[in-house]
Amino acid sequence: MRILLFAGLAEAVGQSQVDLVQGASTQTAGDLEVRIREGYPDLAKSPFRIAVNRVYAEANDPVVDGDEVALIPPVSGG
Amino acid sequence: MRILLFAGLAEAVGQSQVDLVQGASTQTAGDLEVRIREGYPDLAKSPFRIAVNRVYAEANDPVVDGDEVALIPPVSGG
Amino acid sequence: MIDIQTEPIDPEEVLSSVVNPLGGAEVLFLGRVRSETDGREVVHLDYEAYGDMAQSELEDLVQQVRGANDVLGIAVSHRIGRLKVGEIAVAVAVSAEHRPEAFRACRWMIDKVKERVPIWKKECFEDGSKWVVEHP
Amino acid sequence: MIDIQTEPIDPEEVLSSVVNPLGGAEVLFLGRVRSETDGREVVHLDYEAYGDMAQSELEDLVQQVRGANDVLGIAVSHRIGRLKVGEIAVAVAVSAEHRPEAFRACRWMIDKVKERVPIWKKECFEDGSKWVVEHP
Repeated sequence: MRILLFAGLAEAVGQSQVDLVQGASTQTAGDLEVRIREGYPDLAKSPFRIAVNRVYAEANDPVVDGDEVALIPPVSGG
Repeated sequence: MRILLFAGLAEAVGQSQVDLVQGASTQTAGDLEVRIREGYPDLAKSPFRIAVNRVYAEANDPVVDGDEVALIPPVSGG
Repeated sequence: MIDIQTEPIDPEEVLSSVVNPLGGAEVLFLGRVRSETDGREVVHLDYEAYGDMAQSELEDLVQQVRGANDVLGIAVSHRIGRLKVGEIAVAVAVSAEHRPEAFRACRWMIDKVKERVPIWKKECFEDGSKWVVEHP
Repeated sequence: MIDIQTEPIDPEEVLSSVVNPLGGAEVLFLGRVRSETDGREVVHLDYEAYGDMAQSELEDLVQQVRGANDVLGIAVSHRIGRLKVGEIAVAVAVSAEHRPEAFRACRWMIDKVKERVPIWKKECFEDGSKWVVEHP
């Protein structure tokens, strides 16, 4: 599963997307967050929300293969 | 003493200014209002404020010869 | 810019006059002649001002806004004479570092203009006209 | 008009897009790149967006405003890419019958844009840069 990164998160990791193997432990957005924080030390403590298919997701929203997943750091438009 | 009229007040009286003889009974803006309402039946019940020298006046503000006096009906700019 | 004018108001000009390098926020208010009022079709509006006093009131209000140290720039322009439907009657622009002050000052200014400044409008319909007295 | 664009924003164009014959009030908000932040001189700002989601969030917010039946028109335009000091980063315009609704909807919209829409800015100074995280 490909995960899009933006702004400070992309800079922290040094790339604008990362890949995560999906499985039994990544059924929800909350699961994904745990896996990402474990798998990418640069993101362990960064504040972000997860968006699934371009919509902010709650922790128990399901994530399935093929979903567009993104990490959204605190926004600062305007 | 010349008194400027505007908008609906000017239309009611049919002219854009009226004259009032100043005297002992017209020492203040409040006095003037009484005299105007008595002297001009068309203005007897019209809502207006009095401005003296282009500033809204209170009832006990003095009025002297040479002051620019105007009757200000409810404003509706914008 | 503090104007009472018979020529059409150019919103871009009013806005430009307040732009400040330290300003992160600008708010522009435009009051426009509506095509109908209380369901009646408006043909045009006639605006009349007690010009000298209106100018002086506007200057006083602008000074009050400028006295609040969180506003970087303010401009107000009011049109008088005959206005067609869709034309701009009044424009207020404010520049501030951040948006809360810009919104607040712009709203305060237009509220005060409508409350205090000696300008009057007469709505002209197909079958008559009347001086407006409410403050909508 | 709901736009995320790299070209300069034309405030007049954003404003024109909301004008409505029934509208007596328009409010335009402009967010502009300030020359300094916390006393440091800004050289430029780099804006980045998660474009598809930002567009979708803006459309959703605009729908919410339009759902309130007292708003006649709303437009929002956000610029991305590199912006110089003094350039417009965002514009929101609202048309309504009367001014309270126009002010309210314009303020609500810009607040929501800054709270929800996935756009980020990086302040670039002479001696470094940083992503902005506060909501001023």
